[in-house]
Amino acid sequence: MIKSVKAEIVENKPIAPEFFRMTLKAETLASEGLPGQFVMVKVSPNLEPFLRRPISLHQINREEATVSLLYQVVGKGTRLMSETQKGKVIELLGPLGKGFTWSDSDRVVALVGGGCGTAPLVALAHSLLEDKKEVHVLLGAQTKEKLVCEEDFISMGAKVKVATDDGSYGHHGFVTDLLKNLIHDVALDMVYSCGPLPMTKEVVKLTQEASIPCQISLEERMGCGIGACIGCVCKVRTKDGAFTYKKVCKDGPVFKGEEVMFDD
Amino acid sequence: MIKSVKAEIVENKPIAPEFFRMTLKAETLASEGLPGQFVMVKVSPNLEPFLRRPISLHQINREEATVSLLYQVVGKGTRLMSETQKGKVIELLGPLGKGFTWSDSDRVVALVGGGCGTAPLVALAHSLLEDKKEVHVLLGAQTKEKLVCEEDFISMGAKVKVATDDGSYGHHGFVTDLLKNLIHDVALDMVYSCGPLPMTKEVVKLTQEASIPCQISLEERMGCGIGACIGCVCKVRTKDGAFTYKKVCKDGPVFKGEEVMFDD
Amino acid sequence: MTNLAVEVAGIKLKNPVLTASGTFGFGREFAELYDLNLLGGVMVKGTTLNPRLGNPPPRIAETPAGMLNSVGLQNPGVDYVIREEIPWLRQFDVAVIVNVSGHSFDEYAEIAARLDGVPGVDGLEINISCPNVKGGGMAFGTDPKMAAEVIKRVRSRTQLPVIAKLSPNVTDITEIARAVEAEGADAVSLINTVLGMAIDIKTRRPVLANIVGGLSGPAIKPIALRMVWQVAQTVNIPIIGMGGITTAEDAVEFLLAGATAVAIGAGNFCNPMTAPEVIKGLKNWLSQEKIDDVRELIGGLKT
Amino acid sequence: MTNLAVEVAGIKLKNPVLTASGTFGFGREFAELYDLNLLGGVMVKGTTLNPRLGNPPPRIAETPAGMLNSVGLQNPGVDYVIREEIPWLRQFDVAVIVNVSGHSFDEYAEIAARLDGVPGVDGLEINISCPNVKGGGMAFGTDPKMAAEVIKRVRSRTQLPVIAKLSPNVTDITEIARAVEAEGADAVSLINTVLGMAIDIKTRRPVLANIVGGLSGPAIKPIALRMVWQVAQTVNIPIIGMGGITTAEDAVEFLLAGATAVAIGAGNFCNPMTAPEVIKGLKNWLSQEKIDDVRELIGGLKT
Ligand SMILES: Cc1cc2nc3c(=O)[nH]c(=O)nc-3n(C[C@H](O)[C@H](O)[C@H](O)COP(=O)(O)OP(=O)(O)OC[C@H]3O[C@@H](n4cnc5c(N)ncnc54)[C@H](O)[C@@H]3O)c2cc1C
Ligand SMILES: Cc1cc2nc3c(=O)[nH]c(=O)nc-3n(C[C@H](O)[C@H](O)[C@H](O)COP(=O)(O)OP(=O)(O)OC[C@H]3O[C@@H](n4cnc5c(N)ncnc54)[C@H](O)[C@@H]3O)c2cc1C
Ligand SMILES: Cc1cc2nc3c(=O)[nH]c(=O)nc-3n(C[C@H](O)[C@H](O)[C@H](O)COP(=O)(O)O)c2cc1C
Ligand SMILES: Cc1cc2nc3c(=O)[nH]c(=O)nc-3n(C[C@H](O)[C@H](O)[C@H](O)COP(=O)(O)O)c2cc1C
Ligand code: FES
Ligand code: FES
Repeated sequence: MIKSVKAEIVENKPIAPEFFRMTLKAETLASEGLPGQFVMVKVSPNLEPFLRRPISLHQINREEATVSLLYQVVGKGTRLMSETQKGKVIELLGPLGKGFTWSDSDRVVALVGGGCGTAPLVALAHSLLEDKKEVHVLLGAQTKEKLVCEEDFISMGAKVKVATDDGSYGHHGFVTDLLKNLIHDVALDMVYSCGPLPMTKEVVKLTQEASIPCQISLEERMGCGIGACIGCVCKVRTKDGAFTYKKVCKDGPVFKGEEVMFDD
Repeated sequence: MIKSVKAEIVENKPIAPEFFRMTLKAETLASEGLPGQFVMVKVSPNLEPFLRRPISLHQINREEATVSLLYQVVGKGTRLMSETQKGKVIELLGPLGKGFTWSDSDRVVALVGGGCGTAPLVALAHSLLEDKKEVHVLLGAQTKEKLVCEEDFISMGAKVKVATDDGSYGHHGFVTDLLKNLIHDVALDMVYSCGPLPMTKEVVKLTQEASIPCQISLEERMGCGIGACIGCVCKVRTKDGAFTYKKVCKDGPVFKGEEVMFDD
Repeated sequence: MTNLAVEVAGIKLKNPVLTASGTFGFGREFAELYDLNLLGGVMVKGTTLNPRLGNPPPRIAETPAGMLNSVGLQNPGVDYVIREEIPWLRQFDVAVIVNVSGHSFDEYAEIAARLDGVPGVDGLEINISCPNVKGGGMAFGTDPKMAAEVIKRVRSRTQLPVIAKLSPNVTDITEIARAVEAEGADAVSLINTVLGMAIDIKTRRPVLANIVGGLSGPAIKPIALRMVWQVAQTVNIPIIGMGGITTAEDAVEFLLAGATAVAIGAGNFCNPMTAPEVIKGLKNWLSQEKIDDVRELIGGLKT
Repeated sequence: MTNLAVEVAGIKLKNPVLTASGTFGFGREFAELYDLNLLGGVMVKGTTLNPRLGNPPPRIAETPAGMLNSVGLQNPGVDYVIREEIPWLRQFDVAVIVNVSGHSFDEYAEIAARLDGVPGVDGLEINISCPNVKGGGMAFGTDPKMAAEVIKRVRSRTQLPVIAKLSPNVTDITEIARAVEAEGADAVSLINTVLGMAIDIKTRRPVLANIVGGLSGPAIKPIALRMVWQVAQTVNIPIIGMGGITTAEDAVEFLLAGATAVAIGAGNFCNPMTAPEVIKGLKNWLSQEKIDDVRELIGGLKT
């Protein structure tokens, strides 16, 4: 059930260069939110900027009735978020969209995260580990200092590997190199992916080659965030080989790897 | 010399319901600003609201290199000003316009202020008293609690009388009633006025009847505040009995009472 | 008791606040957020004869105090709307106005005919102003002769109230308004979006895949208000005003300018509770101003 | 060294940033704030044959991310401008473009003739788009025949570069652009303000005494960009782009859309240092992007 909520900021602080974590007191989001779902955040009390910003649920803490958002400051909306003080009340809409799914038969899974795409994987890993899956986490970052959440995954009990573009930490290269190796080494039942588009495409390619099902979380510019404006579509294959447009906000943001059609 | 200045807020606090006083560290404004001049205040770091707000210099403290603004919260611009924290740096343009003037021969003067029009009269009274004038101050307010600056005038050594619309303090009625009496009782060399338009018109009428020169400070909606857009005009009589438009921001905001033409 | 009810083109609205076409889907999503019975009316997504895919993404760009969209009329087609959406909307006590978009005179007429007599449809809003479809849409709304012809054809195929939705992308909107009035439009709604563009300087590409899109939101409110006022001076049929409304005060401005009702478009995005908040705010404002009938405001601008 | 210099209609600009007519007076006020030599050019206030009083106040209204003005061409007349303002502006090494406004074909032609050969005048911007004067102004710019006629008459009376300033309040701006190009306009500038309105609900009156006014500022940037892009696809003469520019990034968007130079209008009000900051920002952005000539950007949009 989507709700328009006002939530107090319990904490909002930098965790790496450009990256902030904001924790909010928000009962319905904490009790109803699922990994892979997101919220639309009103980043300013006035008309500028005009639209809300979609941000994934990063941590869902039912006991404390809080959720956290992990966001990268890339423009004025996220900058305004980063400047909002603890104690302030902000408006959110959520939980939105369809999150990641898993079944009892999935036993060994891999989570592939790039940049701020790592955010929703933390909530996902948490749930998967609660369900006693074997969770491999592959993280990509530009450079060591922009790597986020490694500790979170490790302390939960996930098996973490890291790649950095500049080689400052872990594997020197792409996170998808790690996935290639992992597919080779371990029999995976499912791969979950969230990150920049080139990474997502490569994950889809690798998993398809290996015939492993995969779920990808997509991003698109959003108007409403709830499925009303049809602003945020992605191309999805239809049976007849053609395509249709599905709403990232409502039919996604998580899609099956094989259904999405990427333009090149 | 007009300057674009960034000034730190030294203090910003409520002094009466709806009224705030903001003190700014601003060397050039403090050293060059004159009573009756104003500044254009950028009330928000982004585009909303778009225009700056004209606010009069309320106190000019050369020694401490500060100026104060006294403003009433009437809309979103002034609300944003009131929410800006001490320590923040805001952008201002000033000092702007032509202020109040006086000559050696003016010995006994009256200052008539209504509502937030009282603001610039504090700086004016200060200068006039330094110049050893006998200063009568007549203040009008809706109600006792919205009366501002009475103490400031008294402690400077001005003779203060008050009128409130609801009779909760001082004379029950208009501040212009007090002016009528003062004109009757004291030989005034000059009357200075700043307040709502109906008050200003009445001050002009009373002083003209008594042949006392008068200076009035006008308000108009402003674009640039410096004379470039010709957005802020008022009607001024020309010799041939017709009128021309003068700029409130540059030719004013202080005008001679007799030169301004009011539409009814 | 303050009266909020108004009537537009024979359609009774319990209050003058509707939701604008294309910003509210068919109401299902917002029904999760608040009771649709609160609304004066719902103007559903632009509906074409056959299903349409719309334009490629990105379809949304944010602009100062507004947004661009180039959705391009993605919709499931009129038959689906009649079968699946209208029956669902009927459960609410709210006026349902179907936004009709076409590529040809015949298409407009055919859609109107199919919707005629469908239970739960209270009126048709004829979208002759969509800037987001090539070779059609807006072209109908920028030429008075073509606009008149669309309304004439639609008029002859339906008993339903016909509301012509006007484009702001014209030299003289009153000319178009007069033309559609002459052909029997029962009301006009305005404005549709203003054609605009945004560029991503990093990629040196337009932000929208469609290059241009329709500007909406508070940025266009002054344009919309001016056009509502101009049209109100010109025609005798009622006006549904829209363009940048986000508050009750905005709605009052449109009513004073001459609108009988107003619609909330992009305002539904910046705050999904905008429509009910505008209705509540309007009620409060009226009672605070001691006005006991909202209709007193309509065209009440003193000039 | 990054090259910032461009040429528009034969006028050499040391950088592509000008100040827009009506927002900068004749430069005197801003000269107190910064060195006018920094600018590429100054487009002075709309100048008529005789002095004009303009419209009654209030003339300014704030709107979301923008403003309305209804100044209505208050100016001291062309002879005063030639005698008092141009000689003062000549002290700066900056292109001076005089904005010419008229009520009749003859008035436009006569002003152009008087300015012809005046030392210090580098070009004429023919304002056929002022929305704030009745029975004239915008009417010339919304009809291609009248627009062409104004340019033709002006062209025959001056050797100076002629820049036609186009109105956005038209169905098809490319039609007007083609018409003025055909009559010998050396460049076009666009956009002038968009006709708009604001209402004070407390008094139930329009905020502006003139009822309607011209909308400018960031709110109209998407409209301006779209029009610059459309016109750039249509004509072969250079474009001076304007409408809502407040940052170097905005300026780059206009250049990519096809403008050879840009002008800052209402942006001068929200921050009086906008023009020099845009110039500095542009320089920094170019060197950061390793572009050594600003002209590489012009029309560089990839579609
Ligand atoms: C379902 C979903 C979940 C997301 N979750 C997260 C998250 O958990 N953490 C996080 O840091 N970011 C997340 N994002 C991306 C985030 O929404 C954008 O970074 C943010 O909206 C940018 O706003 P801004 O005002 O700071 O930047 P802007 O100034 O608007 O733009 C800066 C850059 O961000 C890009 N951008 C703008 N809007 C979007 C958008 N809707 N989607 C993708 N890119 C955009 C633009 O292309 C531009 O290059 C998510 C996006 C979606 C669609
Ligand atoms: C030269 C000058 C000096 C001023 N000095 C002071 C001062 O010292 N203290 C103070 O409290 N106020 C002063 N004002 C008035 C002040 O500028 C306005 O109250 C302020 O701009 C309102 O901004 P806002 O966003 O809060 O209100 P808005 O939401 O913009 O408007 C709220 C109300 O204020 C009125 N208003 C808006 N702009 C102006 C304006 N430029 N002039 C007059 N009324 C306006 C509107 O009509 C409206 O009813 C001065 C005005 C001028 C022209
Ligand atoms: C995302 C989006 C989709 C729209 N789709 C339609 C449509 O299908 N048919 C139509 O007539 N108008 C459509 N419009 C225009 C709106 O109904 C409205 O006329 C316009 O947005 C101005 O109002 P606003 O500023 O409140 O949004 C759409 C607007 C938006 C923002
Ligand atoms: C207060 C004001 C006065 C203006 N006067 C003129 C004018 O005299 N002649 C003219 O051609 N344009 C005039 N304009 C239009 C601007 O030059 C410019 O085309 C328009 O404002 C769009 O740019 P902007 O959004 O950067 O302001 C005026 C604009 C403003 C805001
Ligand atoms: S953002 Fe509106 S449908 Fe997805
Ligand atoms: S505000 Fe621009 S001239 Fe006065």
